[in-house]
Amino acid sequence: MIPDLGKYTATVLSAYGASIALLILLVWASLRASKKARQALEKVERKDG
Amino acid sequence: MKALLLRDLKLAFRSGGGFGLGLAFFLIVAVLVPFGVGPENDLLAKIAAGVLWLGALLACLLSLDRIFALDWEDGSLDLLATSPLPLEAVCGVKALAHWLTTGLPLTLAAPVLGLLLSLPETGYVWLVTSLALGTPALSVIGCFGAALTVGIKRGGLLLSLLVLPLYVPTLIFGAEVARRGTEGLAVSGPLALLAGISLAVIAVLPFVSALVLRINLR
Amino acid sequence: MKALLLRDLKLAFRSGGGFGLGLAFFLIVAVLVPFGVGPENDLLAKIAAGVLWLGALLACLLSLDRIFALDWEDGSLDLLATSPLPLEAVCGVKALAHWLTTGLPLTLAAPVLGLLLSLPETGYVWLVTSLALGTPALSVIGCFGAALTVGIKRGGLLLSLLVLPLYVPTLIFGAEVARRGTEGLAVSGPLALLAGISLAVIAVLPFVSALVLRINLR
Amino acid sequence: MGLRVENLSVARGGVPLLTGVGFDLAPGKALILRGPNGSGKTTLLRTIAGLQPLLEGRVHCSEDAIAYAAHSDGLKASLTVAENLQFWAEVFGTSDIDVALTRFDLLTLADRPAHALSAGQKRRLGLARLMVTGRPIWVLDEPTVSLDQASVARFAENVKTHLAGGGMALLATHIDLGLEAPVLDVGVFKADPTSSIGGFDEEFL
Amino acid sequence: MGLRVENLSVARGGVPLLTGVGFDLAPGKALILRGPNGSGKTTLLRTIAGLQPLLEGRVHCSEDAIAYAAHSDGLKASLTVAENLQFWAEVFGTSDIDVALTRFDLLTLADRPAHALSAGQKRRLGLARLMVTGRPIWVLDEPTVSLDQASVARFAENVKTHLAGGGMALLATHIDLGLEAPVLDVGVFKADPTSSIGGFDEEFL
Amino acid sequence: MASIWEYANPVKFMRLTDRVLPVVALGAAVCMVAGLIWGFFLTPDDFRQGSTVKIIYLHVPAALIAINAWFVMLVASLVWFIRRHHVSALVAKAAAPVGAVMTLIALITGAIWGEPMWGTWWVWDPRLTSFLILFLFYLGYIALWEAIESPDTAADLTAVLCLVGSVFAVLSRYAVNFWNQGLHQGASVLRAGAVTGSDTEEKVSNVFAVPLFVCIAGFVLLFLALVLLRTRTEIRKRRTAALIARERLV
Ligand code: HEM
Ligand SMILES: Nc1ncnc2c1ncn2[C@@H]1O[C@H](COP(=O)(O)OP(=O)(O)OP(=O)(O)O)[C@@H](O)[C@H]1O
Ligand SMILES: Nc1ncnc2c1ncn2[C@@H]1O[C@H](COP(=O)(O)OP(=O)(O)OP(=O)(O)O)[C@@H](O)[C@H]1O
Ligand SMILES: [Mg+2]
Ligand SMILES: [Mg+2]
Repeated sequence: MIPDLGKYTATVLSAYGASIALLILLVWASLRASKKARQALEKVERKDG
Repeated sequence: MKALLLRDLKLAFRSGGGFGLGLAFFLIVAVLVPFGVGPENDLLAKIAAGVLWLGALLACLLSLDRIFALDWEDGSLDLLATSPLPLEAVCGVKALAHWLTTGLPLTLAAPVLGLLLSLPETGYVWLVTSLALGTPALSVIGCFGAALTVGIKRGGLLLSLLVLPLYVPTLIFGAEVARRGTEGLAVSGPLALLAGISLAVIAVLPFVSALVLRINLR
Repeated sequence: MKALLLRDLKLAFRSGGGFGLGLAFFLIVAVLVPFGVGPENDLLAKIAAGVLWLGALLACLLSLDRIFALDWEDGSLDLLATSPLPLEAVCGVKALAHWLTTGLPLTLAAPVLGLLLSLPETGYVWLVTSLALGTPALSVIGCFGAALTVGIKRGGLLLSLLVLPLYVPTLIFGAEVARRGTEGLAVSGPLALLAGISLAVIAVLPFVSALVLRINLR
Repeated sequence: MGLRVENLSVARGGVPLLTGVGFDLAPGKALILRGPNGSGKTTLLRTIAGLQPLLEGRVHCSEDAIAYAAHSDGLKASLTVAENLQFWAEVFGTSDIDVALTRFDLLTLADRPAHALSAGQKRRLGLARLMVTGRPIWVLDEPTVSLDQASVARFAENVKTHLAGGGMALLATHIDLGLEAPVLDVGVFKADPTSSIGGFDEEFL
Repeated sequence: MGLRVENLSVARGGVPLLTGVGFDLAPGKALILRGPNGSGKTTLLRTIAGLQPLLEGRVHCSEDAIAYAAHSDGLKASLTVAENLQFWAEVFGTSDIDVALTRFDLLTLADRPAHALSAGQKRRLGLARLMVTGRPIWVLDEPTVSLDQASVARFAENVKTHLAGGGMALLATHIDLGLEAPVLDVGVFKADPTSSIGGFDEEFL
Repeated sequence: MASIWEYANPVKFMRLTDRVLPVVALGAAVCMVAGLIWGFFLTPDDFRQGSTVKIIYLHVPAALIAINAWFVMLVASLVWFIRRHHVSALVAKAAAPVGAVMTLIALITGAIWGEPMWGTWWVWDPRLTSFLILFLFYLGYIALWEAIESPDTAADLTAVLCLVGSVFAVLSRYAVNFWNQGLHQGASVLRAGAVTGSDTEEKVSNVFAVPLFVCIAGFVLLFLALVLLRTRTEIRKRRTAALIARERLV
């Protein structure tokens, strides 16, 4: 299913792999931080009434 | 002792200090070298191993004064000295914390910087091995230097001056391992000496540091 | 202002700080380089100019955190800020004091260390010229970095991280002058650029530093 | 001209601490600030000295009239007592340090480096700095910390002399200074948490 | 066992300050040291705590019995109040910091980083550390600096509780602590400059 | 029409982005997936570079964002300086890590690409070098934000650093150019000729260009989405801190 990349298979795949991994890491970290911040805020707001 | 180690690690992470920044300094030295000596890859390849060792050494050196100075300034060191922890353990733990926050990350980052300086492929494994063996010695020796200069306001540069000559043997053997490894020569000789230095230093110096610290505290 | 300059110089001399030790660090870096990269004279001659520039830069860098941190810690900076001295003058004077205690001695010592690294004869005059022109920029830029990180406990390494990218243009042109001079090529281009950077930076940055300091003090 | 504070609000770390602080300090007068730990005395004094921004209100006083002395004394450990004072004298454009040395009983210590002083001696030196500033308004944060009784009395004497010469003094303290001066309890200005002068982070509320 | 000091001579910077200091501190008792600035109280306390060598005489007390609190509190600015205390508790092998927090009224500040405390709050934290050391002899150098009256009273309460539990306290101070305890004036032990216990440089005299 | 500055108010900003963010995020996801799949699976190999040409779909957009994220920070810092809108300071803070990661991606893909093309992972080519310096600027900027406690002070200081840093970044660019003339491709994708196809010499053929533009759109949208998300996070953190502070007073 992966197209034939010729002798550069490793090169191209590692480039895609590394970049996509970094992008996913960034998105995941952003989402997690967002969730944490939202929960912390909700907790404080609930206490505040 | 565990408490002290954890606290030191926590402080290193939290105060935007130790950890990331030692690494950053290492990175920056590696980046600046080509600006100094010029961009030719051949020349860079030749000096890469040595320069990386030097960079690691300097990065270590820069973070040495955190080992005791902060605790001295805010009075914690006096309090630690009157606590049930033996000062030898304090020195050992402090050196360990220093290694964990500088030596270890430097060792792990070295291959990436090797890339930047076009280190030949044969060199990577020896560069990392020599750093892994050598940086603990750098931390322990540095801890001794820090103990010597504790109490001297802004002793940072004096500390460098005292410690650098002590670093020479480690540097010589460490860089030799990396250099010979890069050129494909036999490395067992300097490697054994490097390991020997590290072991000896780890076994002995914490006690000396504790002694020095005790003198400094009174 | 004169009082501040004299005090800073006095402190640098007396507390075993700035002056001698910046120099010593420079010396030690120059001495360690052959241990790192190996002792071949040809190789050393090629990298000598660049390495000396790098060493000077690092020696400068290491002493940057003294510029404001000490005054901040003991409360003098607050008192200076409420004194009749304008903060711009304080920043300028501090940068000047830093240059007098590091940049100037480094420039004067460079030829001696050139000897150690077998710098070719043609290189000396250009090395000294480029350092004389470049180190003031290093001090002024460093002073800006120090103002940014004042108040951050043990901000030394953060300071390095912030300042080093700012040092890149100065380093490139300075080392280029020294390198080209060594090889007997024309140097007027980079020399003019180096002087330009120094002048621009000296004219503008003290004001920015004062602004930053004011932000930090409140 | 004196010092007039009107409707001042101060904050620390984004938290409003005091609101509506107002007082007048005429030449020759002193005012003592009191209040429990953490009530905001230090913050108020720093704001008046211009070391931090205020939230609201105004501080009227002529420029360069205030000499501020904080918890820390700004001494250089490696300079001698006389050199430390001399430096500040030059910065403030005055020149005579002998009066200050005499008044704070530092003559015998004049050639001692500051790191070899005891806690109280350091404090005396820090206070002596005020006299060489030549400024009329002294803003002092717990000036008598670490001082023994004789030194406290001497300090009170010096403040009185300063006042007699038309100076002013604003002092925060927990202990008795032996000064006859009106006392202002900062507790009454405690900021109302629900008030809208939310300081820095108001927009986020 | 208590603390017994016999014929002690102490020096600072090579200069003998006090000679012939002697006193006994039995369990449950406190002793207050007084003396003008620079008379050597800090030096004496540091010597007793084992932080500097003595010239002459002896200090009898069981090992690891002394908890020392100096002018500076040994706080880490970036750790919270609770983390600071917890660290010392672990170092001294005790574990419960809640009592200390409660007694020094720090519960509401427990999660605040130490750099965001006021001077008095920092001091309270420094004193709370004593309680987690679990040690019987408290050696305190000007413990109530920067504390307001309520906090001084609370501190005195805590010292009394400590004494009631068989503890001891040796305090140097210039101000009234509200403690009923004998006072020792260190002035009477002032070293005679011509005496021969010249300490460090004796040989050169 | 209401002034755009209205949205500098955190509450209004939250309300607006509540609606905008999902749309942007969806667009980003669609474009990224479409562009990368198109580029990876459906484009032919280049006759000179072989299949490595596929790396362009990551490398070029990442490089573009890396530079433009710094511009965003610069503008946001200026707005904060001049108009003191907190949201713009937070936008600058939020954009930095995204820019840093994009720089890293450009560096990594470039290095991987360089190995077969130039026979080495890294050369001190001016463009590469200035990217490395840009990365250092990002690191310093982020570290400074992290190191300062008071958010107001941090915003001011990082804004100054961003301004001064920009000047020095441009200066470095020239210095580096002076120091070493390079191997790297000139910018041809964005040259008008490339788009219109009139510049036959250097144009990137349309087979590559169209998916590349989809990828660029995807990266831009992703950048926007991440910055909005992170700004919202920062605003919430600030609100939490403000509420806790208020509570402490009671
Ligand atoms: C590690 C190193 C590299 C870095 C930091 C880097 C950085 C950049 C940057 C900043 C751009 C600018 C985009 C623009 O201006 O439009 C770019 C474009 C580009 N790079 Fe790289 N690059 C690197 C390595 C490589 C390598 C090894 C190749 C392949 C041979 C390559 C091929 C390209 C191409 C084809 C473009 C598009 C140029 C255009 O047509 O606009 N890069 N790169
Ligand atoms: N960075 C900060 N963030 C939040 N609150 C802070 C910060 N710094 C200080 N505070 C709080 O602000 C309050 C005022 O502190 P301030 O130093 O002005 O008090 P003070 O009246 O001088 O007290 P003291 O008598 O103990 O010196 C204290 O409650 C303190 O905990
Ligand atoms: N390095 C030194 N060399 C010489 N004398 C010193 C040195 N350090 C301190 N002294 C002197 O030793 C004396 C005792 O100091 P110490 O700190 O013990 O006094 P103290 O009783 O604690 O005073 P205070 O009440 O002011 O804290 C002081 O007169 C001081 O000036
Ligand atoms: Mg206070
Ligand atoms: Mg004392």
